[in-house]
Amino acid sequence: MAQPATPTSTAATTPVVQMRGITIEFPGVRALDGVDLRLFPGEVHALMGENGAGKSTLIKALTGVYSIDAGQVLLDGEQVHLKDPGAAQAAGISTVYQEVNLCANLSVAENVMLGHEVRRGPFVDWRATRRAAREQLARLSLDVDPRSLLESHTIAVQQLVAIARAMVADAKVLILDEPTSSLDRAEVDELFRVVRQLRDSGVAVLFVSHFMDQVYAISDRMTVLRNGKLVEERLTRDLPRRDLISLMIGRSGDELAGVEETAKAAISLHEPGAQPLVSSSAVGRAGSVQPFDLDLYPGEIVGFAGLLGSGRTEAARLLCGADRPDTGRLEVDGAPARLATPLAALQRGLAYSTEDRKKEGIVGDLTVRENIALALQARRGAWRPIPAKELDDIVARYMTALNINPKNPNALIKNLSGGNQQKVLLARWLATDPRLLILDEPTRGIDVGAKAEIQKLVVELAQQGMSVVFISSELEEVLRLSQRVVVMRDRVKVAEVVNGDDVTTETVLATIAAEPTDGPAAPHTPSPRTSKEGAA
Amino acid sequence: GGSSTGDEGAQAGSGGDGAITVGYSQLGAESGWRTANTESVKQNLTADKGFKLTFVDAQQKQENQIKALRDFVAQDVDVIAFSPVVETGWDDVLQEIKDAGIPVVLVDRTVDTKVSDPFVTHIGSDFKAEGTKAGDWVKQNAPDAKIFELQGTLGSGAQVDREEGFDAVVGSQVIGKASGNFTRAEGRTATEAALQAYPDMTMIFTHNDDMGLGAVEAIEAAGKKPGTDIQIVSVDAVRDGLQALVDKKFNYVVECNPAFGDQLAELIKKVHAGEDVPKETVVEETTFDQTITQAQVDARPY
Amino acid sequence: MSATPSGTVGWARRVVGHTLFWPTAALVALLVACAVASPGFLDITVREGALVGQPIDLLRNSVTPLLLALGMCLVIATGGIDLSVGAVMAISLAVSLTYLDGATDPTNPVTVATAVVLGLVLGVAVGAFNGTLVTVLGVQPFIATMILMVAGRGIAMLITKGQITTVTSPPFKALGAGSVLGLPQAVVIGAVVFALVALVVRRTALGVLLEAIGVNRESARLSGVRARSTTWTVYVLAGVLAALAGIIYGAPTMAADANNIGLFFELNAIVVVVLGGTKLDGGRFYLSGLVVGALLLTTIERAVIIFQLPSTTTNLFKAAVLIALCVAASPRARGWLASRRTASSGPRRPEAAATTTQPSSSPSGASTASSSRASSAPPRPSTTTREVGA
Amino acid sequence: MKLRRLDARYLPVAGTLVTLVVLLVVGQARYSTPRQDFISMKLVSNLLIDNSFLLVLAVGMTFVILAGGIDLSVGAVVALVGLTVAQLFIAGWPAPVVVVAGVLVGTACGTIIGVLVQYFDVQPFIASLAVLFLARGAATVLGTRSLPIDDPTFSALASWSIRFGEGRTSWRITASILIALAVLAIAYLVLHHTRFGRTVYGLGAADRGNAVNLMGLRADRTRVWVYVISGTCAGVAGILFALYTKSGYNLTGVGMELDAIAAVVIGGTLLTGGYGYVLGTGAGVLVYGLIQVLNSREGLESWWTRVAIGAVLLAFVVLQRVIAVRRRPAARAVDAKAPPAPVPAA
Ligand SMILES: Nc1ncnc2c1ncn2[C@@H]1O[C@H](COP(=O)(O)OP(=O)(O)OP(=O)(O)O)[C@@H](O)[C@H]1O
Ligand SMILES: Nc1ncnc2c1ncn2[C@@H]1O[C@H](COP(=O)(O)OP(=O)(O)OP(=O)(O)O)[C@@H](O)[C@H]1O
Ligand SMILES: [Mg+2]
Ligand SMILES: [Mg+2]
Repeated sequence: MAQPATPTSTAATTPVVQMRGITIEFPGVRALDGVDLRLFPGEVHALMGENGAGKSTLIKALTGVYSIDAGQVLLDGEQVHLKDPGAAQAAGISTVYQEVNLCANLSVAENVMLGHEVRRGPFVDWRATRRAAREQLARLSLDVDPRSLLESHTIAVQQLVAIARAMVADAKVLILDEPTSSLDRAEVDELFRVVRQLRDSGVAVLFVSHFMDQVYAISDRMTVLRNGKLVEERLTRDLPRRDLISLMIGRSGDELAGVEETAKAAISLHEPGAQPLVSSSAVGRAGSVQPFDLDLYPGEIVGFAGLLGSGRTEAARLLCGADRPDTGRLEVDGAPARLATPLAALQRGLAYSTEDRKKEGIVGDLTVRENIALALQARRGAWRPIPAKELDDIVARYMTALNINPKNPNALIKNLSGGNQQKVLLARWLATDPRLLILDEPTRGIDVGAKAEIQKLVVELAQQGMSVVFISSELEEVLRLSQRVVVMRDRVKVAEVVNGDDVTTETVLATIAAEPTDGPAAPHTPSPRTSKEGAA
Repeated sequence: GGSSTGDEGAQAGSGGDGAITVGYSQLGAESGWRTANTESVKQNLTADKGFKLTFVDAQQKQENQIKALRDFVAQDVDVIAFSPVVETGWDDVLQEIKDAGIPVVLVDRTVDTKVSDPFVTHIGSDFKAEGTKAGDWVKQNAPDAKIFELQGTLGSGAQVDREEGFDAVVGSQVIGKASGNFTRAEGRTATEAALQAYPDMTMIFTHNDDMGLGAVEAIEAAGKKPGTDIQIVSVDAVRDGLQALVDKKFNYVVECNPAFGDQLAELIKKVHAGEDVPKETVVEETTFDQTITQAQVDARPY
Repeated sequence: MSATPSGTVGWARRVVGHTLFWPTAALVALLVACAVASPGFLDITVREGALVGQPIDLLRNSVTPLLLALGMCLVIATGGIDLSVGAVMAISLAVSLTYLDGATDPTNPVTVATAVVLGLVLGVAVGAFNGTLVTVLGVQPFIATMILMVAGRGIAMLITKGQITTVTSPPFKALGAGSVLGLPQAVVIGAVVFALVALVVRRTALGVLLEAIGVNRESARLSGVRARSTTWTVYVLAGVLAALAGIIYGAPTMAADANNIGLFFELNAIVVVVLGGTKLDGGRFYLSGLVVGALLLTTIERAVIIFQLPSTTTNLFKAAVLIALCVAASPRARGWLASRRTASSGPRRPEAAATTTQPSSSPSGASTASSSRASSAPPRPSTTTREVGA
Repeated sequence: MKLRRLDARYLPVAGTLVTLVVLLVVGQARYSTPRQDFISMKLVSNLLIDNSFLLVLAVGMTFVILAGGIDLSVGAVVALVGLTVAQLFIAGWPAPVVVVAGVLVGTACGTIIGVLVQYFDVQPFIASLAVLFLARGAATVLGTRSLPIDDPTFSALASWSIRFGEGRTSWRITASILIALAVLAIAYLVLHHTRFGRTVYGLGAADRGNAVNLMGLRADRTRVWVYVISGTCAGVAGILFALYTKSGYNLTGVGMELDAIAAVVIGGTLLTGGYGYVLGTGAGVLVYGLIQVLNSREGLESWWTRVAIGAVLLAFVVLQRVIAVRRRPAARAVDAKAPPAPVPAA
């Protein structure tokens, strides 16, 4: 039964889902243009494409979130009209959408089970429902109290809950739109284990991710989209990485490779005795981060490494006025600074790009142009509007530099694809010409091309003298870019290492895993290994 | 199923210090007239005059008033007085009061109830009579007038009764009506529009002075002379209204006297003492025409 | 849909798709109907150097709702609401008139100016109270401002001691009843204040920052916008404007009727804001729409009398117009309209149909605020992030 | 840990209960006489009788507010229902039919709002405001005079009660109390023990309930239903009000929607939707009623009453905020102790 899809086997069976000539148009954008998609039972099918290629839109077209302008959807060979997500679910299609779309104000159990809850008469049998929820969560090795409110959990847990929800129904088709963007390795492994199980039992899985490793690890077949059009459908094993990338971006993928090697070498460590731009001594905040020391120098990239929830975000927020520290001393340019608000930080040239772009980043109902201008304008104050001409230039410059799509500065940012939203946020901060740029998960949900572009940009900025803090859950990325790496565990800064050839993912993970503190705080670490070198 | 398991044992005359405890539920504070009335009641039911007054303003809500009355029963006051927001809907609470053996004095308006002997006595103005008085004056002095009627808040007692009383006499002469909600500003806007909509109007009957004063504004703004080009007949006789009469901007004002607190105090004393009182006590009210003098106006307390 | 609609059709669609199309159409229709029902309705004549006539009355009566709606609109833009404006009208008038009443010479311009300033200061105080509750304590705006909506009239009654204070002071009266350059003074004041606020909001970056706060407060804050102080200021501004509206509204009659002045005007103000095309959720706001909205509201109320309908039907009439406008402006109705016109291409979904009211030829060309609004996301999958002060 | 988290969720309601107790204690201390305690079954029964319609309105409002909407029409609907009932009785219809027709009038009003909100994308505030005008207007057209209701069946229902105790301390349970409590109980069951109820909460989540739709639940229908429920509750409240006053009157219930909203908020429900308990609403109504009782006992000037209600509202809201602010770091701390990453299930 556990056979990967082969051309012969799939030709024999009919696809569970067949989408033909799907076209969807939004005001000013044709998001999908005659796209075909086939999903066969018992395969994991990866949907690939750059940011804004139309992956999420295709998924939403299938599940009835958007109605289709042209084209057909066939389930088991029969044409169907799925008018809303409920209908799709009823037809056996379970979906995890890109942004976590659950009700934060309901309990975990409710989020997992609602729609499939155990009932006694007209009433929900909560006890049984909670038990069922716990079982579902256990399949993903997630042990949280089903009664607790969803919002009390981290994004990662919420994402796992969303996945658990999708797996409650005995679905024929499971759709996962970037399910792993907030997960760490161990969690991804858990997820893949379950996905393989499902596949082997005949479920068709549609998987979207920008992580190439994951895609190659899990998928049997791929469909590649570019600019809303179908490029190709191929078996994964017949499509080498490099070819896939060229299919996605429409040009040769070689140019992307360059960054990876050059990045680390391009920048040197700060001179000993140099004046730090920002210096924190014992800055901390009760209940969020233990006091930590850190110096940030111009022209240097500092990476933050740690597991999810290790306190990287919270530490960064203390450095830029987003949260107020309650202990310690912060110095900017050697002088004590009280950063009461983000504005105070911004005025000193410290910028922070948040990890939660939907809640704390984008201003959805405003245009791309206004979103780019926001921080710059805020710094100038309400009374000194940026002259239209100047703003046009800035907007045009960054939209080109970051390749923001669609190329319409007057599009509402909420209508952009996730990756493009991220780029707009980056543009917002770059427009303020900061001296320190803290990037919290800037590459989350960003396609390979854009990721490389952003990394390249970060290196360039540092070369021009900007101080950069780079926080990412992708350890490789952190190590590739940064000159120094701050390692965090359980809201404590446990180490600070100078990056070099001896520093690898393994050594950093070892540092994280070293001498776990007592109690349940021992984080689940991937393949625990003995630490070769202790925390520095 | 009736609810009249009476507790007849409830008695009167309980106040230890001899003061009569009175629960008074005023219907609201919606107009100058009403506040003057409240003032008068409070000035006459004071401790030195032998009363202990609990005064509750119902803010023009019947439910508030019912609550207040219930609460008076719970407090076991000696006498309950109230001016009802509406006529109907008092059966239950009046029955309760009756069961508790507390005498009721109705103020201002009367009630329409199935309870037998719901109240001991009623004191107040007769809104309908006010409308009739205004109508009579019109019939005699301006039988050809084409009348526009400025109504008070639709559904309020004063509006319903004054309109009924007035229309009964000269209803055929009324060419249009609009509500000004008893306020000057809305009286003005309504008149502005009416001047356009009813170009042949020669008289305005307004349900209170405030709206009449607003109408004066509108008429003057339209380049006409209030009192001459367009006559104004009003009800209330607050000082500003009478001043307009002196200034010949109003033509006739029917008084609606709010200052009957002294009469009320007397009544309550008698009721409490168990004396016989007439079922109806009509407040003395007059009418004014343009023969009024400035001195009379200046003497007006409200 | 790929075919470019011909020039005139595209233009017509853009007009119909404009947020102000339906309110304006309703206004014009009502005015015309009034003129038919009562000939001479639209006449304006000159008397004693001042313009008079029903249109002028309408303008003058629109000033109060306009001023209230102006403040309300900005508050709504920040994602809030101000229910206290009606009560503020009553308080400010009570303060001004009580002061005048106690003054030795109520006709003295200085005294009058002091009275007005006192009233406005009260507006500031109330606004500051609301703003503080909302921004510092984080109370939900609806409740925060409901406190003064309930208590405000009580406070006004305390000031007037429950009486309807009346004063005679020609200079004060002139604020609402006099005329300047042939126009009612109230209209001139209203126009000047409106222009001033509109200028400040739209010529500076304040407007966009307000919108940013209204759409996503936390994003705005993290981007360096002074979300708190800006929001606070807006409540203060709404308070001042309400106070001014109260003074202008009460000036012609000079009676501080604490119970009735401005009763339910907060609802009127909100209706004006909505008629003007601004959503109650915060974010995008349209000041020009307020003028249309205020005029429309005033005209509706007047039309009932002009049509010689009984007063009992005023509310029904209002409801009918309001519901008709809301339905006409809804994406669904626009979809129906568009699908009838483009019957051949026949878009099935309302979302897509709404699309066709846009000229699809130039995605970047249609860059006016309103058209980008019209082109906003389909209703169902909209992903507004809304931060409310809770 | 579980307990602490549960506590945090119930804190606003706990605040309401504390307020209730404080008010009762104050009342007991100030207004008890040797003859009679302030706190008594009579007080409770009076509170319930006097506020039964408000309770029903507030319950309906809780649905709407939980779903992230608002319904301003309910006060006007109460008036319309009252007049409809009165007119139908005058027209000689039998009592059961009239009562059902009255409730259905409310249902119809709610349905209009729901359809406007869900299918025409009108904002709840405006949709319900339009229906407010509609209902008030229709009531005014039905009559500006207060109409008495003297149908014998209806009167019998109005005066039906079970009495307890004798004389001064006697108290009773009336039909309106039973109806109001039944509505509350049904609402509780529906909100907390059915899929529909949880969907209502989901609609109030951030993103205007978009998530509910993506979760495959019936967001559209539920949203309409919420207003239908609120309208129906307003219909029931209209009947209760008619039972209370045995009359119909067009100016009934002016501003009653604000009373209902205030009661819901005092009961700990967040106006932005998604958080709250309908039982809290019950407590909120009692607090609201008690404030009025205390005010009238104190014999304050009417304007003081308003100021006092404002002040209590203020105090309550501030209290709620203080609790909420204190709660947030606690929640984070709780989470800190939970393992952030999965631990294999045993
Ligand atoms: N509601 C909408 N209104 C207008 N345009 C939209 C809307 N939703 C998506 N689009 C546009 O459709 C295109 C495809 O977006 P989609 O979200 O499907 O991309 P994606 O492939 O999922 O990208 P990512 O990898 O960044 O998630 C984008 O250009 C986007 O701007
Ligand atoms: N809103 C919140 N409510 C409760 N706890 C929170 C919240 N936000 C963060 N935390 C907790 O604070 C801890 C630190 O979170 P933080 O976001 O700083 O970690 P991180 O290393 O940046 O991880 P991530 O990659 O998830 O952002 C986490 O354990 C998390 O449980
Ligand atoms: Mg996507
Ligand atoms: Mg983080």
